[in-house]
Amino acid sequence: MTVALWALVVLPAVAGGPLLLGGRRADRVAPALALGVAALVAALAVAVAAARPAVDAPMMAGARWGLAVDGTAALVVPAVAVVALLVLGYAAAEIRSGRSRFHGLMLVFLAAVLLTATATTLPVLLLGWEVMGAMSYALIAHHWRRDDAVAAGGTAFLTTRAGDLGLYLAAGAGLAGGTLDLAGLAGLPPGWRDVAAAGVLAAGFGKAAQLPFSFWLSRAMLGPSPVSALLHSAAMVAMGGYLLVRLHPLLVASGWAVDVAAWGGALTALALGAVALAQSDLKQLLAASTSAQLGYVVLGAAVAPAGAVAHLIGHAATKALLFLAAGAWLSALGTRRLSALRGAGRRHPLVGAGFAVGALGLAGVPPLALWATKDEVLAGARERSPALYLVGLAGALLAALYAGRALAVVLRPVPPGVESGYDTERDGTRVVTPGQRGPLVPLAVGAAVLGVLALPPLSQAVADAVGSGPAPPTRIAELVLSGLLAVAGLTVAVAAPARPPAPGWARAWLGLDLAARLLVVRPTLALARGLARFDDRVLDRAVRAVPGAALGAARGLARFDDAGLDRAVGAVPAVTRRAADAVARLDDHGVHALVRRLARAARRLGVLARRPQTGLVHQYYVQVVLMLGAAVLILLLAR
Amino acid sequence: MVVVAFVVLALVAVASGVAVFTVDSMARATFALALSFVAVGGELLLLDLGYLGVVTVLMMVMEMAVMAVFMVMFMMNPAGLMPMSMLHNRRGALAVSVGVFVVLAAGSVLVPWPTRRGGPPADPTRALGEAIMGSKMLVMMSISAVLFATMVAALVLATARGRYDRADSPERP
Amino acid sequence: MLSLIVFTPLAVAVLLLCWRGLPARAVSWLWIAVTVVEVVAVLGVWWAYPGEGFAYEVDRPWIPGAGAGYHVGVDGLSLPLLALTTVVFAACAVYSLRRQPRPRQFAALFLALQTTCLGLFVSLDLILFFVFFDLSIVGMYAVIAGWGHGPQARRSALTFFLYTFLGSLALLLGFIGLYVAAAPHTFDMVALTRDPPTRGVAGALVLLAILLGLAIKTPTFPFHTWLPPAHTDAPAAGSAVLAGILLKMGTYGFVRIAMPVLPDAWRRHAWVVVVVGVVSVLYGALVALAQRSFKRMVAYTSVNHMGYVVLAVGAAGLVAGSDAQARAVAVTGAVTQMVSHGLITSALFLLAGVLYDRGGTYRMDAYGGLAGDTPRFAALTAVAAFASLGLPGFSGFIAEFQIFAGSLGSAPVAVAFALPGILVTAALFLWALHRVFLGPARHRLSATADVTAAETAAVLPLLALSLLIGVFPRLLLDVVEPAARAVTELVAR
Amino acid sequence: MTERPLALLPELLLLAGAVSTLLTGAFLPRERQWVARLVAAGALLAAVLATLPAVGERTTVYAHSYALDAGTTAARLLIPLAGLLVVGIAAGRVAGNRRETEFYVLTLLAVLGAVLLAGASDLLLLAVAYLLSSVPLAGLAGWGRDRRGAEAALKVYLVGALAGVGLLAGAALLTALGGGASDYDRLAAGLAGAPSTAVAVGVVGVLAGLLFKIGAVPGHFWVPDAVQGASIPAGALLTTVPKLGGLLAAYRLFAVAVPADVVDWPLLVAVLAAVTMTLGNFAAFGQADPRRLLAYSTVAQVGYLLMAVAVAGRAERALPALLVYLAGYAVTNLGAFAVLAAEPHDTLDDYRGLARRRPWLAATLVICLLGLVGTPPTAVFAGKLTVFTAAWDGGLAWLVVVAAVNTVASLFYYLRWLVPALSLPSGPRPLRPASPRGPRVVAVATAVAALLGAAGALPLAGLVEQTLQR
Amino acid sequence: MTLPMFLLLASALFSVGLYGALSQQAVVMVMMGLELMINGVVVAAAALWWFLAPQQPDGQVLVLVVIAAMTVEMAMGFAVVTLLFRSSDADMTDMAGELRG
Repeated sequence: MTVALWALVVLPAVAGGPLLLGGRRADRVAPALALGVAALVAALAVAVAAARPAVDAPMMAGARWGLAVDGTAALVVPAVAVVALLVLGYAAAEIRSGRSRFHGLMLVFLAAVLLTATATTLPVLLLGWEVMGAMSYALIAHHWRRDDAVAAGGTAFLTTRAGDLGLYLAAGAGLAGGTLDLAGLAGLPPGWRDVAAAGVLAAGFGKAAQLPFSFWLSRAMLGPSPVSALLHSAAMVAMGGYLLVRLHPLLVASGWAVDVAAWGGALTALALGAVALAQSDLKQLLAASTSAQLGYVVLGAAVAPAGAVAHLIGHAATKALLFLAAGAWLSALGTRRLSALRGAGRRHPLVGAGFAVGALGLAGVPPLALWATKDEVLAGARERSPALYLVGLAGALLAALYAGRALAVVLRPVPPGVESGYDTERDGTRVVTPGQRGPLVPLAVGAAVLGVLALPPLSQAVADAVGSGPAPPTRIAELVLSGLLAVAGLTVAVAAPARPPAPGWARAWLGLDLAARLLVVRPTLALARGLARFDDRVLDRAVRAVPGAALGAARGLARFDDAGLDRAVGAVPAVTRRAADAVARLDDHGVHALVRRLARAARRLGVLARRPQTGLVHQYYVQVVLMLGAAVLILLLAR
Repeated sequence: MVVVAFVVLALVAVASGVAVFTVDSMARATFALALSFVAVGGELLLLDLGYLGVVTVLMMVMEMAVMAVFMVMFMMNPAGLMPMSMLHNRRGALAVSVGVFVVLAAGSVLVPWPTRRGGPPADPTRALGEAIMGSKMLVMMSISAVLFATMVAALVLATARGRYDRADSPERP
Repeated sequence: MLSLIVFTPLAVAVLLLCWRGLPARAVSWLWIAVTVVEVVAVLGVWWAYPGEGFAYEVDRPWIPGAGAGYHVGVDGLSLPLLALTTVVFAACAVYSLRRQPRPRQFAALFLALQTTCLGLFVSLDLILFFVFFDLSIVGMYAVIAGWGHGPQARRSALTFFLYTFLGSLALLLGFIGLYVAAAPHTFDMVALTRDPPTRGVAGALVLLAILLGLAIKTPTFPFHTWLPPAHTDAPAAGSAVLAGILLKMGTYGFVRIAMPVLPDAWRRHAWVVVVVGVVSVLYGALVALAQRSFKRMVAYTSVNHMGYVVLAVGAAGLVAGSDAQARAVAVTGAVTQMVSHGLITSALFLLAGVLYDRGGTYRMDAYGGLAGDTPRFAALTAVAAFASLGLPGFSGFIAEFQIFAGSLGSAPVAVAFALPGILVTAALFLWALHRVFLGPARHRLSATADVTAAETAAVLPLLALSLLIGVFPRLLLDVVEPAARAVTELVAR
Repeated sequence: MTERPLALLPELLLLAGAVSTLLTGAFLPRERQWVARLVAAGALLAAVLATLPAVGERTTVYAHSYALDAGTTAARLLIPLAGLLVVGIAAGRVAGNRRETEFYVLTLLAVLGAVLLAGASDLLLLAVAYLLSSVPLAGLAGWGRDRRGAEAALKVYLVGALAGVGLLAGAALLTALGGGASDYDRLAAGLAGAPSTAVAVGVVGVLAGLLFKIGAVPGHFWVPDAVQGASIPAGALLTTVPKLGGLLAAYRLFAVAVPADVVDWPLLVAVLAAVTMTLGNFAAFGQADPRRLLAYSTVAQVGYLLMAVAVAGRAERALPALLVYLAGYAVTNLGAFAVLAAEPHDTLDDYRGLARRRPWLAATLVICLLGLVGTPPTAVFAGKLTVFTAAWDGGLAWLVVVAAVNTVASLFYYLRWLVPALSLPSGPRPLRPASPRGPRVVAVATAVAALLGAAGALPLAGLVEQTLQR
Repeated sequence: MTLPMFLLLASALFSVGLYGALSQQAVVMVMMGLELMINGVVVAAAALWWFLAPQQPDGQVLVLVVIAAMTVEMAMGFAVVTLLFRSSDADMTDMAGELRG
């Protein structure tokens, strides 16, 4: 079994690496290979989930290369693996350009996710964690000829890495505190424990696109749909929440971290829900809702780990489904704009049906998955504080509203002349291939039934697996309430013909992107340029000033053994003056090569030092006598 | 009596020394220098260094003769009899040399010279001879080497034509 | 054995110089052969290395008048750098299969340079160390002045020479100070390490001199101004060696001489080192971010990466209130970083050479969308760039992780300040990749512009090694960790 | 008093060599004076060989007026060898000249004078040796008998005469103050209680003469002019042989005769060293004529050498350091002059493309100039290292710092010569100017010696060690 | 008749000679200056021997050496002057200022 665990991580990596570098030659075989590996990985995932092996090998002082499948992982790993398999199946049908690169990246990414999910020590976790970020960069920038896509990838990588710095901090704290094991972090001495908790929070929020990091997810939507479906719904962002779930003990141990996580999640659910409601672009809407739903996961990680895991899995299925549906339309109709997607559901019924299931689930309509899972999280929230609960409920209502809105758009009859709005992104093929349709079905099923994870009797099993004590008893009343809320919101959204008010701040993702630009990027670049200028001018000049000083000294020297006493008298002021304006001249001249400076200064020194050598013997005589006199003076004074 | 002699000779020596650089003809300067040397020789005699005194006088007189001839041969103004003054940096030189004199004089007066050890030998000249033949033998041998070297070097520098030259043979670098 | 490894290249160099008629191809192949043999030999040494303490020691009197001896040996600190040296020089040899002007002299010079580098890393005598230190400067000067491109290669070379020569003399002063302070007088590192000679102010002054010399060579802020011009005008192989090996001489000096021989001065002034390190990290990263020339950018990232090393060794000196293991990890990270930076930056400079060779300029805005025409070149550069920005899976990550994790305990604030460095590094490399390789094609290179087999053969092994270390760090750490622990204990005494 | 004529066998051989060379030359036709050259070389070689049995002696002869110890032994080995190299350099330049024989004779005498200078442990002998080594210098300087040669001779002579007066006056004063004894051993005893003011004047007087010999400030004025004006072989001799003798003499004087507690001569010498090296280095900047450049570089080198004298008797390694440096300096400096003699040019730029024309010569130049900088592993590096160490050990750390800074500065002007020599010829490839073989051989030989210096310093240092231990 | 008296005389001669050496242009005159200085040295040496250590003969020998030195200097001086005069037809130090800097 340990072999299976190693294979789980290594297999996709070694399969992906060659594909990645394979170039055009590998394009043909890439999809098939990728699918095969993904299938194998899925099987392995199920197997290890059952057997829960743990392996480790020496890595570095104070940290071992440890992998293990604990209860949480046993739930998440298979889910991720399966979703990945389905998404790859879809991608095989959709992706046309740079196939080997794409599939290679996907496989390496898969390996990284599984590594992250099974890591037991911080270095290993960080390893998978950062590779995920890099892969997301490469995948978002899949269409590398497009500057905006590349820039978007960069934003995603840098933003998430900014959060990752937290993990480095945590690692430092762990080592200073004596352990790098994830399990041991909760037991760190207080000071280091808080540092670790803060770092973990930062990392989790960054990856999970929680406030204030959410904006990168919006720009990430420039990537291909399968990427959005896997990275930005099921796998990568989910890992942010997953990390917090795994480190629930640490959060609890440090006290304050729990509140930060809970409120951060709840507020994200609320704010990004509003953002989603305001979007006019389907993928953007879905992205915002991803942040919002992950908000529940993070909230759950703080207050109800079991619920969080359940919600995470349910959301993975649901959101993958929705993204794939949106992707299908994008490739068929060439647009993502809601206004242009009117009736898309009727034009492609199966896709429409799948989308409907997903949207209803997103809205939290019973008995679909997210209804129950979200409710378990909310139950945990209510136990912590009513305010938290209310905020969560409001978020749920918003979810119902935007889900309903999307649903209403795609399901209503095809209006005439809608074609005019097609092909805004690319030239649509007008057909959805079977390969694209196929994966939707199992995902839809998953989105429909996974709610059982949050309902008795399974909920208790999940709770045991996650090891967060007994699951809070779910009250029927709340289930009904949230269900009614969802239905109400849905009906309102569907009934309301006009698009809801969309304030600018919401449409622009709370202006987070702009804020980051103004507050971080610009100043950094300005500072960099300033420093570069400083480096070219000031430092060199400082170096160049040295000859200037030496010049002064040498003038003094030359004066000293210069012929004639009268001159020697007037030397001192002259020396200082000349040295001064020498340095001044050095400054005036602006940027020059250091060596030319040195050379010139040296030559001046040379001239000065050569002045005594007048070639006239009698002047030599005078100097000799004077210097010998000076020598006697030295001897007399030195006694 | 002796003191008087000393003072007289000293005055002569210094005065003629000054004269060397004040008289307006090189020939006279030469003779002034010779006079100064003679005076010094006299001073040595006062310290009953008979031998050394005589040697000094003879040497110097001879040299002065050579120098006189020499100037007749080479100087700008043959016989060096016409008035001339070839000075430079006079003020500087004066300042320096006066300074040096003050320092030396002050030193020679103020320095607490050690006390005399033992008395003079009965016959200083004899002592000198023994020293030359004895402890200072190496010095004398070296002096002979010096004289040899001087001959060679002076010949190399002074004689226009080497052993091999007929008048027409060209210089070779 | 070591002496053989060290002086074989020199012997071949002399042979090459004397052998007028040798055709260019033969020269290149001979050169490659020698370097490869060196790699194999060092691998053999590595394989036979007991794992603790000094091995292959040779100690002969050399200049009794000066109390200097010919004392060489390897331990866990020098062995990795020794291997690195051979690998990088082999890569340069392969890379130089592309025609160089005056190939015979070029090869000879590089072989001689290799001898100086190898010798420096094995020498256990201060004077021997200094000799090789100084000769490496002379050799590199000749490389830049003789084969540099660009109008002011001469000038840059002179700057480099004068500046680093100044550093080496400061170093010499420090060594003499040690010698005089030691009783009995000796230049032997091992003896000096056994009982550190100086204490108090004298120790501080000696340390100052040594630090100055090493800091100029490393280089750290603010002594780095010689680096960018030297790199910009040096030939690709020269830059690779300069950045890959010569810079390590400075940092190696920290762990080999400054820390073990002057422990208490080091402890007392470690905070200065830490501050210098942090400033170098941030400063190097930010200035690199603002560069327009690819090669200058890489040069400044060297300042940044060396900054991490300095930070780590400094933090290892802050003994109070931090546990030994963490400090050992920091030192391990420092050594790992030396190796990693040597591999990755050499690769980057060789690739920069390819860029210049094809496009005739280092200005990044002159290119764009190259990935279309030269996919292999783009792929190699991308891998190198990600390795350099510390992506896990490559050696850089192992190094930086250990440095940060190890240093945080003793210098939390400093590390907190230094951490953004890796973010800036990431930003500047992504930006550079974007400007040069991605986006719409702005610069059309000839169809044959992609990397040649030779160039690939030169660059790929370096990156492969980096990957290997990144995935299986034990290969390296097994050797480094004991030595690092030893150094930590020496400092802490 | 110990009369051991054979104790001075090397010196006697030199003198006899001078005489017999002169006589041989007198009977030779102009074109066959190489025989005289052989005689001279033979005499020098004989002197070296005659020294070997005496290695390790520690005694004084002729009533303490001449010391036989490590210093003298080294002088007896080094100086004749240097003379031999000079003869080699001269071979190509002066062959067939009508005064060729005289050149060798004067060389021999200069060598003899330098050796006596180094060995003298008696103020009188010091004065005579001073004369003996000054007179041939003037002769050699003016040997070419051209306008510049005459000026060179004039300057050597006049400055030397003034310094000589100082030396004589100082000798008189010290002898009297030392209780009338002029040999160092009794002098040291006598000076212990003497009035230090007078002693100071005396010391400075004697020092004036020695400073002229070694060409250190303030006695350095003749060096550049003489080296530029005299013929190249003469220049090589002027900058090497007397320095060797003079520095050893100064070392002996201070180490044995003058107690440091009467007058603080270490400080004085240190200051002189600092001034000398600084002046030499700075003045060497921007010299266009390689001869002047070398001349100033020798001044700077003497500055470094004086560091060892400054710590005479206070750092136990001072003497070995001085000897190692002297050996390295002599070899390296003569090597540079040999290159000059092999391909004489009036400006540095004329050496452009030397690497193409004569690679071996260029290599020699590189080795010798870098050696003068003090780049390892050359002989001068070994010397510098030991001298710096000794100086620091003797408590003159500040001086070591000054010297280090100076070294960096010196690099600059040496490179000014190297860069054109190594760079490609700008114009059409110039034809190789004819170049005599002698200097080239010497050049390469010295280059090898200078390069292996660090290792080659080993036997010499070892020798010093054992002689000191006896 | 005391030592200081002799030393004063010596100083006077020495200084006068120095003045000459410094101020004269003609090489021969400069030589005369040097002669005069040596002259002073002779006086000083003799007096120092007589008044401080008459038992040691070294002082006397020194005087002898000084005289010999004086002679040698003279001879060399004449030779140099001859050479100078022959080669560049000059007898002034200032005329030989070609080598400088």
